[in-house]
Amino acid sequence: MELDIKLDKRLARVKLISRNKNHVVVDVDGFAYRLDVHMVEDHVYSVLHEGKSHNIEIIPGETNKKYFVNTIYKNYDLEIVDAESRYLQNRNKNDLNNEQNVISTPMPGKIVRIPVKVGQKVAANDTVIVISAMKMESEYKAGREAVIKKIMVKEGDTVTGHQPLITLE
Amino acid sequence: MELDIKLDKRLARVKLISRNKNHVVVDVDGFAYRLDVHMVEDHVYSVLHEGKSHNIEIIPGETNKKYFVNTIYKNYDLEIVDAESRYLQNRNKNDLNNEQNVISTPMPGKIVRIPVKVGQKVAANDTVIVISAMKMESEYKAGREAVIKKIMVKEGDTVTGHQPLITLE
Amino acid sequence: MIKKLLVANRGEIAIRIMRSCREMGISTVAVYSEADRTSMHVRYADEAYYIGPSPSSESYLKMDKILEVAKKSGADAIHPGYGFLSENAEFAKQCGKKGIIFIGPSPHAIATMGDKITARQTMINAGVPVVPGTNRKITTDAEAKKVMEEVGLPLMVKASAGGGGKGMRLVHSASELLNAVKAAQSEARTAFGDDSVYIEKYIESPHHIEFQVLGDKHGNIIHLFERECSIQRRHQKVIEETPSPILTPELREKMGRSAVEAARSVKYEGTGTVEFLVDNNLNYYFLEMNTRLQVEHPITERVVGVDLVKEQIRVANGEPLAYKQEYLRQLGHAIECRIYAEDPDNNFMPSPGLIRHITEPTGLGVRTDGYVYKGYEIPIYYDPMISKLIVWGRTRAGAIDRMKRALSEYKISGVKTSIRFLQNIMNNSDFVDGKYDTHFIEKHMESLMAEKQKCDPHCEDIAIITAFLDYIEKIGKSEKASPVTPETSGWKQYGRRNNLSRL
Amino acid sequence: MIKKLLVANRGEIAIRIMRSCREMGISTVAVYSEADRTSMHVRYADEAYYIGPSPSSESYLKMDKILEVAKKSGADAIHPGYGFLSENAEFAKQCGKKGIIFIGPSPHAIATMGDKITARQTMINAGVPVVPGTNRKITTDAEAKKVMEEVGLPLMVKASAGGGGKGMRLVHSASELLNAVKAAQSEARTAFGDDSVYIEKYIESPHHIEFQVLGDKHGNIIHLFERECSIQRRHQKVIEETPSPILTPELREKMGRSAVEAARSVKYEGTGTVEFLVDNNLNYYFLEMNTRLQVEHPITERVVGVDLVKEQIRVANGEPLAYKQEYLRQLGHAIECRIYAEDPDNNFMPSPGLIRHITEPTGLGVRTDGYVYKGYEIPIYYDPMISKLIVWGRTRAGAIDRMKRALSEYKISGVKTSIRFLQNIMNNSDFVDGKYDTHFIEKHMESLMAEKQKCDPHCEDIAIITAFLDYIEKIGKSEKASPVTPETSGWKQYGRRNNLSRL
Repeated sequence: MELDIKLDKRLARVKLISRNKNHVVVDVDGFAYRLDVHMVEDHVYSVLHEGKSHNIEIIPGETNKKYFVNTIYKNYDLEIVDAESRYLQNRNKNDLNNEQNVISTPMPGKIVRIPVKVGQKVAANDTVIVISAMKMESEYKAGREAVIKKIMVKEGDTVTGHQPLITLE
Repeated sequence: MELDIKLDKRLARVKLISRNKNHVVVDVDGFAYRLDVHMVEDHVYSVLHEGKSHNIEIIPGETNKKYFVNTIYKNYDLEIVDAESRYLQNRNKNDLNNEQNVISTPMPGKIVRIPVKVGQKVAANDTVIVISAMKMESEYKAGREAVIKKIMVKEGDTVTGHQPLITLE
Repeated sequence: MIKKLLVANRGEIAIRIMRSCREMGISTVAVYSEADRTSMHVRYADEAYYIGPSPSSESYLKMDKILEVAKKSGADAIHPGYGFLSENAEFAKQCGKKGIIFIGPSPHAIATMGDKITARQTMINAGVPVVPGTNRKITTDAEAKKVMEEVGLPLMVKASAGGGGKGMRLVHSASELLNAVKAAQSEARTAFGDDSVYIEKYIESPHHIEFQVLGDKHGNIIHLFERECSIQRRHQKVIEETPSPILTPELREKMGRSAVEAARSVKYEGTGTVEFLVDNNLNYYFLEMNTRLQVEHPITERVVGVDLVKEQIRVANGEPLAYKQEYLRQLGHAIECRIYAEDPDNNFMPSPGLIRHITEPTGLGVRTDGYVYKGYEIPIYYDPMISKLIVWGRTRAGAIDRMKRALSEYKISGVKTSIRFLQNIMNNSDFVDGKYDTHFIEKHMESLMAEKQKCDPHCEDIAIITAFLDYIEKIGKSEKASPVTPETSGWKQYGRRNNLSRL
Repeated sequence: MIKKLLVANRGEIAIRIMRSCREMGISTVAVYSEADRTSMHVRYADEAYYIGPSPSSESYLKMDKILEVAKKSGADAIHPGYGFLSENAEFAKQCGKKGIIFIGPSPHAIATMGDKITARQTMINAGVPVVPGTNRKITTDAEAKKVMEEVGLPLMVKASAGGGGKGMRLVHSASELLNAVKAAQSEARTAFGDDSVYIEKYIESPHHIEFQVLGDKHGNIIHLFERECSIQRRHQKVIEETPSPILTPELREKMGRSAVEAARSVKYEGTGTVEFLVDNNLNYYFLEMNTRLQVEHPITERVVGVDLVKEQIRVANGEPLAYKQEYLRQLGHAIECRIYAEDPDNNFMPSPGLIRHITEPTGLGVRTDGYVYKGYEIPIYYDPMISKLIVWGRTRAGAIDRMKRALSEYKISGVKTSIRFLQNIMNNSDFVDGKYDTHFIEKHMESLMAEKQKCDPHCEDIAIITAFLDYIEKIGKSEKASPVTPETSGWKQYGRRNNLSRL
């Protein structure tokens, strides 16, 4: 088993060399690790490596291949990169501009105001939507001059994180 | 939906009258309850009944139909009694003597000593097996005069709870 | 004697209040909004009643609805916690009218302290030092200019009804004055429906130090020493400690007396907090009085050894104070960190969501006051505070060591939290030396945001491997790929075991 | 200066020690047996090494293996915790030989106190009162009879090497004497490989009260007051508190001086505990000295305000004591309950197994020292203690109220626990009045086993309904059966949400 794995911006090549129950030997970019790995709680692993005790949390992300990884020092975004995801990535390159045309929010919240209408022309930095969460309002602005193409939500709606809200043209 | 449910020694008849999302009306032995029920954690329910807030833990038991139920005041053994379990119960009645012939332990542990052999005659209260757990040894005794029929474990074995250890004849 | 108490609040403070009730044998009534049915305060209470939709304005701020529940459930008293209706004089009055004990001071005390101009005048009459400035509402340009000449520059224009940093303007030069007054008035009108503003001297590098006071119905008022609350971000407290690293015994005694005078001027009953600004020369000025239990009350509880909620209830029952000023001592040092669901890397944007996993620190000298649990979804409607972490040490250095240990044990996943940011504050040398004022976070922001501890050379690789193993297990390729095939998949034993129907 | 410390123990005490190390910036090394790979002390430590199969005799008692790990990992010191090798003079000696600091007293102090006949003689020489009896090993029948005549009946025959109630016989009448001596000798030979026994007067209705002592390498020895440990079941402590409800200030001072003398007689270094029996007339007698950290040390930490593990490490570093006797005070009252995995309804049979769910109490005045977590399987090989629950209150009554509150919040499922039994003790009027001796549990067993709190009329039905709903949801019959079909199954929203791959 051999996979490419993206950790934040780093791309690593990972290969399973051997496994005997909880003892594994795995190669990362040419360096072989002998580890003793136990899942101790939901999503939490205890890993021993040359005596050092590591606690690593592997939280499922948006897709089957995405994770949030927490070590004691740092949190990472991690993605498994296989043939399928490479294909999708290539395909998406063409849609990249499209993605920049979608305004979405990283956090769940409630739509407070939408000061624009479909077909309206907006300048760069114009506020197009205001979302409130936890007593704080955040304004989302257009990244460039554009025309409002579609508004998928209305004032008062509750939205989840990463949900597309408005598309620009 | 209507079921018989055994709570410790009590047998109750339970019927679902209506349900609207988390709001249910359920009849227990002729008394109708309107409840607001939410599973808040694995196996833990928050139930509101006429303003009273109940926290009830429903732990899966040995079979699909058995539970351990914890309320703030008391712990119960609970069993769903349906046609299938009634049939099994009837069938088991014939095996009842058999069940008394099996010596098992309620707790996991390690077999310390088996002072008897297959074919050996034992008197009531003779120790047939000694099991240790957590620095404490427990002796299990024959309930009556009998002959040792089968010994399923050996000294040094680790056993789980409720595992049959020795059968008598 | 109060037998049943309704807590008109949610989150950690509702549970904290119910804990003291349970210890006193008082039964508890929770109220909850739509978003809060599965919130811990509903589960913790003896009774719980629905009061309305999720926005506070339709639930936790609905006086009539809450009073109706109090009547229906037979509660003798209402504890408002902090925030929501806790400093609403009208609500206190309504409680009185319905024959329900409001756990807090009189409506008069709330109203007096709620209006800053009135509070300033009351303090001046009581002989408590206030920040130089005017005690009247500014109505004309001429008046504004006259006050400016008296107090000098820089100065602050402040809304009388203000709070939370709203309706405030800092004026550095004379030319900014009139615009600042107009802007503050306009903001105050929008935010509070009252455009009264006044002018105060701007205190540079101030320390925010507050005194806990406690009064009874018999005219006894004591203080329980200070809390240093200068570690703030945008006027929100982040870390509090007691004793203050800058107070001398003499100043402590003097400020304590002023705090008691401030409380006495409004015949204060129950727990309250007198906030002061202290400048670099250790001059102190009355800032405002909070007529309720304060978020950071636990650090006082720890070093003075009292249960402030129990004292509130005893006072409300008409009992005289059990403590005399001369017997109270501060023993050791306590620090509180507020743990927020927010993303420090993303401009501290709030981070509501589902708690995937939580491990709270415990052991010697550690207290957590929280309310979330594994599987709980933090709603978008309320304050982002998840919990308060309070530690005690015999010395300040010992308390900082313990706080670092406790923060390192605190694991919350599913939402972003401020834990790492707090760790960086604990490691900041100015903080460790006790040399800070309210500009601390602003001043050190860059270094507080930086990654402080590094993965050792291998720890990043090990994180990658663990995810790799999780993934191949998930897609079921682990056994096939492995030359040595185990009978059972080892590292997921845990998950499998938990799925067994057999216990 | 100790930089890296190996903890030769497991469970709660290993973690408790590592917490203090982390606060002191000392890195920690765990050792673990086969059964303990997923135990919390392995997860908490900076490093962890396997030392052998699950039985203690093949792992936690293996001196050579543990010393080898200490060498390999570069640890400067070993903390033995309690139990296992903590009172093994040979191990302390071996550490010294390998140049590793043993956190504890000298091998001489351990050996002297480990042999009860030697300890008795040492105490008599130091002027510390001991239970009347002989100070020599009983070798002949004539000698046994002679001692019986001197001390009178009833009397106790005790093994010199004894501990944990083994090798002890109570003698009521002269005719039982010789058989009792033989039985005790035989039991002692089997249990300890040493058949030395001696005879003591039997103290009726005794209180078990112990004093915490602390000594340094410079000859300073202080005591940190008493712990009342009379709530015992079969010689095992169940609940401890401090201050003792029966001690007077005069007696406390006198016993404290005796405790310090006892420690001084063996040039004691580090933390130790001098156990006394106190009779109904408040006469006190030296019972034994435990030359290690005691399970119940946290109640002393709370009322005296010290971290005993840190003091152990400081003493081992050669630092003089930071405390002087005359400045130490007991502030308030602390109680500890030991939470065991055992089934009180089934003759307190141990209950190892998988932790399905755990919620630990927290908030003001509550400390838990534990080690289990959700999904952890308590092994069959070791002590059944899950955790210690320690509370503090300004008064004894306040501490009892808080303990009741904390016990009511403590939820552990999957294994049986002693929590309800402890609740019944807290509600027992003799306990509440502080009127108890070591016979308390025996005397009240019937009422302590009884169900104290009842379900209200409906609560049993509601439990039935909840299981009913869980079952019909499980078998998927809920929607069909319901006249009003919801779009989503409401009450299981939690479970479903957690299974989503999308966060």
